[in-house]
Amino acid sequence: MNGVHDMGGMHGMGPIQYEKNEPVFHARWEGRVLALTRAIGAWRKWNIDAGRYQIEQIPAADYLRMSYYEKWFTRLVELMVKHGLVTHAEVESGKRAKGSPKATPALTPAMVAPLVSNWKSATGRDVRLAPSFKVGQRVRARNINPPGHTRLPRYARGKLGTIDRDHGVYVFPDTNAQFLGEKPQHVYSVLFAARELWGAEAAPRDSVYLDLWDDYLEPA
Amino acid sequence: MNGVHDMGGMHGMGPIQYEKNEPVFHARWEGRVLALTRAIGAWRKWNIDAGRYQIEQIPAADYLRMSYYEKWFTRLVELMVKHGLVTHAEVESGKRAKGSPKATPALTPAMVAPLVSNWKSATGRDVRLAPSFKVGQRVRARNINPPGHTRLPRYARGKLGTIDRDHGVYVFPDTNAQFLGEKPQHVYSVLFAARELWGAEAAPRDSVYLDLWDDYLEPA
Amino acid sequence: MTRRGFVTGAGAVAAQGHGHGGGHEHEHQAVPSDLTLRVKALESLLVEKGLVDRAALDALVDTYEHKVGPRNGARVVARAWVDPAYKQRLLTDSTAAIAELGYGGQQGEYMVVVENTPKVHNLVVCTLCSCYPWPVLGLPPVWYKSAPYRSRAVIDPRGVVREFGLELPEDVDVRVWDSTAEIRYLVLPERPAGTEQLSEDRLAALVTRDAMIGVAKVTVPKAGGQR
Amino acid sequence: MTRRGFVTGAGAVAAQGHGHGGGHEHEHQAVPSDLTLRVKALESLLVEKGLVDRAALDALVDTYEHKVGPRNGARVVARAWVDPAYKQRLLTDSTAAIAELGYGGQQGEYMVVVENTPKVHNLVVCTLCSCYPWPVLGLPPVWYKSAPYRSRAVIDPRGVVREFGLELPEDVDVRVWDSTAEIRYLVLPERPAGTEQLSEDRLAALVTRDAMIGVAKVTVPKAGGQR
Repeated sequence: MNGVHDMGGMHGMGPIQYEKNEPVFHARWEGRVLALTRAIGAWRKWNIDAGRYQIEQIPAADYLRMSYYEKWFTRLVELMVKHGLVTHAEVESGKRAKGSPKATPALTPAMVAPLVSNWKSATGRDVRLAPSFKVGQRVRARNINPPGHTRLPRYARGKLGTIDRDHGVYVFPDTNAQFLGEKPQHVYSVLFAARELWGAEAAPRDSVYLDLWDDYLEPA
Repeated sequence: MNGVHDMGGMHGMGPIQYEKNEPVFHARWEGRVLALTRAIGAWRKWNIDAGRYQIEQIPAADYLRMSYYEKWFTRLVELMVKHGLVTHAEVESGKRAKGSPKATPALTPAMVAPLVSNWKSATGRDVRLAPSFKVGQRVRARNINPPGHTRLPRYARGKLGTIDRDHGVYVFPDTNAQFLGEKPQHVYSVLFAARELWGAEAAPRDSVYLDLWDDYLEPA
Repeated sequence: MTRRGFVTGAGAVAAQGHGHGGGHEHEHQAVPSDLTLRVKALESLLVEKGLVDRAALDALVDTYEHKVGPRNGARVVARAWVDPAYKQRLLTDSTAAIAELGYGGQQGEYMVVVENTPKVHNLVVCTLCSCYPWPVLGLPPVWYKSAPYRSRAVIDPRGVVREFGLELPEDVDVRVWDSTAEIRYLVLPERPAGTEQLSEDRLAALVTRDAMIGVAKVTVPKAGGQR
Repeated sequence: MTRRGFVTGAGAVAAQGHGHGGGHEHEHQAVPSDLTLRVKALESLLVEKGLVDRAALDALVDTYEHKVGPRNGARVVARAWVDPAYKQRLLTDSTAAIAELGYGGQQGEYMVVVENTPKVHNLVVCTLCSCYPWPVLGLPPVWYKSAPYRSRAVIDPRGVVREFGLELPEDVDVRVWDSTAEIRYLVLPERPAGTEQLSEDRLAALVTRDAMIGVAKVTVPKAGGQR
C-alpha cells in the first residue's frame, strides 16, 4: 500500500532528533511491549510480513503521531484479536472471558537465549529456484501500486537499476503478509543511481541499494 | 516539496466521509478564518503560491490531523508574522503592540462583491511567449524533487503524457512561492494514461489530466 | 480498522468541523472552544491594528454562505442543456460563457468545462490542496478537501464514485482532472432522459453539486421530475 | 517552522519515549500513564490466559537491555581491523563470520557487511519501517526509527550525515542501503589513523553504533586513543 510508512524521499518531516546516551527503553512499558510482541510471536499465528502490514494500516495521522512502541502495542492487540488469541472485550476489561481455555505459554524462559542469538527460522527458503536476473543485469523496478503490503518503495518504482548481488531465495512479502502463500523467489540487491531516483540535482556519484524480489523487477 | 500534502495515489487515508446537507461553515470561527484570510490577502504581502507553500510546511502529523480551517488559521498567523503585519507577541496577547502604527483596512466592504464575482488579478499573465510544446506532442514530466513548493505531483514525475491543450501563460509556482520571481510560462493540460501512472492494474481506458508548466516537462 | 465505508447523514462529520482527516477511530481534535477563542482574539487584534474592516469580513462570510454556491453552476449547466449555441461557447471558452451569466471571480478566473457523455465520465479533484471553482460551486465540501478523496480520486476513480453510488461501465472512459494549476474545472453532466419538457429553471433545480464535481449523475426524482 | 536542526543531550527526546515523530512544535502525546496502565493490563491478561510466561518476558527485556547491543558489532569491526583473513570472510559471508564471534538470531539472520573506504561511504536506513541488525547493534535508537531519518536518508544522505557532523567530500561515493528485505546491513568503518599499536579490545572500544550505521566515522579521542 502507498501508505505514509513508505516515506523514502519525503520532505518536511522535521529535524533528526538525536539523543545522547539514549536508553534502550524510555519507559518500562516499552520493554514490556517488545517482550510481549516476541513472546506472542512464538505462537506463530502470523508472520513478520503480516506484522509489518498491520502497522502500515494504522491511520496515517496516528502513524506519524504515535511513538514506536505505541505502534507496536496497537499492532499486537489488533493481531491477537484478529487471530483469536484474545477478544476486544478481554482487552477492554483486562479480564479473561469466562470459560476461555487456559493455554501453556509458547515461549519459555529457556527459549529466550536461542531466540536472540541463534534463531534460524526466518524468511529465507532453502529451495533451488532459477533466478530471473543475473548480477550486472540492467533491470527496471515495476510500476506497481498494490493496495496491500509491498516492500517495493514508491521512490524506486519505474526506475532503472543494476543487479548488484543475488541474496538467494526468500518468501514474498506481498502474498505472505496476507497469508496468500510464501511464493519464494530470489531477492537481489539492486543499485540505483541517485540521479535516476531523484533527478539531476542529486550528487552524481551517489547511489541507493534496495533489496528487491524477482516479482518487483523486469528486464530493462 | 515531497510533503504529505502531495497525496495523489496514497492508500490508507480511510473512507470518504460524506455529509448530507453540509453547511458552508461548521462553526462561526471557520467563516471568520476564511474572511480574515481574504481580507488580509488584500494587503498583497504574499501571493497564492506562498499561501499554499505555507500550508505545506505544517508538520505532517498536524497536517493530517487538523481540520481545513485550522490549517488556514495556522497559515494566516505564520504569514502575517513573517511579513510583518503582526508579531507573535501580539497574537499571543491579543493586544496591539504599544506604538505600532494604526493602518487603514486594505479591503473595504464595497470591494467584497467584485472580489468574488469579477476578480481579474490572478496568476495568468498576458505576455507573448512561445510555448515549448504543442498540442498532441508526447512529453515526459520531469523527475524533480525540489525541497520547496512545486505543483508537479510525485505520482506524475517521470511519466509519459500527451499535451491535450495549452492554457496560456501563468506565473511559475516554484519560484513565485518563494518570491524568487514570476517566471511566467505556458501551462498545459497533459493527459496521462492511468496505466502509465499506476501500472497494469489500472483500467485500460482511464486517464488523468494534470495542468503542468513548461518547466515541468521535457520532450519524450 | 475498516478501510472503506460511506457515511451519510449530518451526524457523520463532527459538528465543529474537526476530524475530517479520514474517519479514523481515534479523533485528535483541537478543542473547538479553543479555536473559537483564538480566532475571535485574532480578529479583534487585526481590527484594532486597522488591518481589517469588520463589515468587510461580515460581507465576505455572507457572500460565501448565501450568495455563491452550486446553484450558480446549476444555472450554467441548465443553460447549456437548453441552448446548443451556449453549450458550444461554454465548452470552447468556458470562462467567458460563465461570465455571461454573471459568474466569475476568485478561484474561477480560468474555467474549463468538461462534458460527460455516455462514453466519457469526468471527475474533478485537487490532490495537492483543495482547488475548486468557487464562483460556480461555492466553497468545497469537507469530503472534497479531505485526504481520502484527494488521495484516491486519481488512483481509483471508479472505486471513489462507487462509494457515491455510481457504477461506471467498463467501456466508459474515466477522465480525472487534477487541478494542479489555476485552471478550475466544472463537469457538464449528461442531461437525464425524460426531461425534454422541463423549463431551464426546472432543469437547474435537478443539477447537484456532486454531479458537477463528477461523483454523481443528474437524475430525475421518481415523482415525474417535480421537486 | 524550522525544518532543520540537530538536538543533542538527553533532554532532546521526551523521557517517556513519545513525540519522536519529527520534532514538531505541537506534540500530540498519548498520556504516558495511560500506556503504562494499558500495557500492564494487557500483560496481566495474557499471563492469566496462559499465553505468555512472565519470566520469559523478563528475560527478553533483560536481553535487549543488557546483553545485545553495539558492543557486539564493535567486536566484529575490531576483529576485521586486526585480522585480514577474518575481514575477508566478513565481507564475503557476513552472517557466518559474525556467527564466529557468537552473534546471530532474530533480525540478523542474513547479514551483509559493507566497507567504508577513503572513496566509499555507506549509510544504512529502513525507509519502510525500522529494520536494523539487532544481534550486532541491539535495538535501534529512536532517531533511526523516526520519520526525519527514514525520509531523508535516501534523498539527501549527505545532508543527513552533515547533521551528525560528518562532511563527505564530493569525490566520495555515498551508498545508501535501504533495508527493504530481510537482509540486514552493518557498516565496517575505516580504521582511524594512529591506531596501529592498539589492541583489539582497545579498538573495539573506539567503535560507535553511529559509525556502524554510517552516520559517523570512528575517531580517536584526543588524549592518545585512551578512553
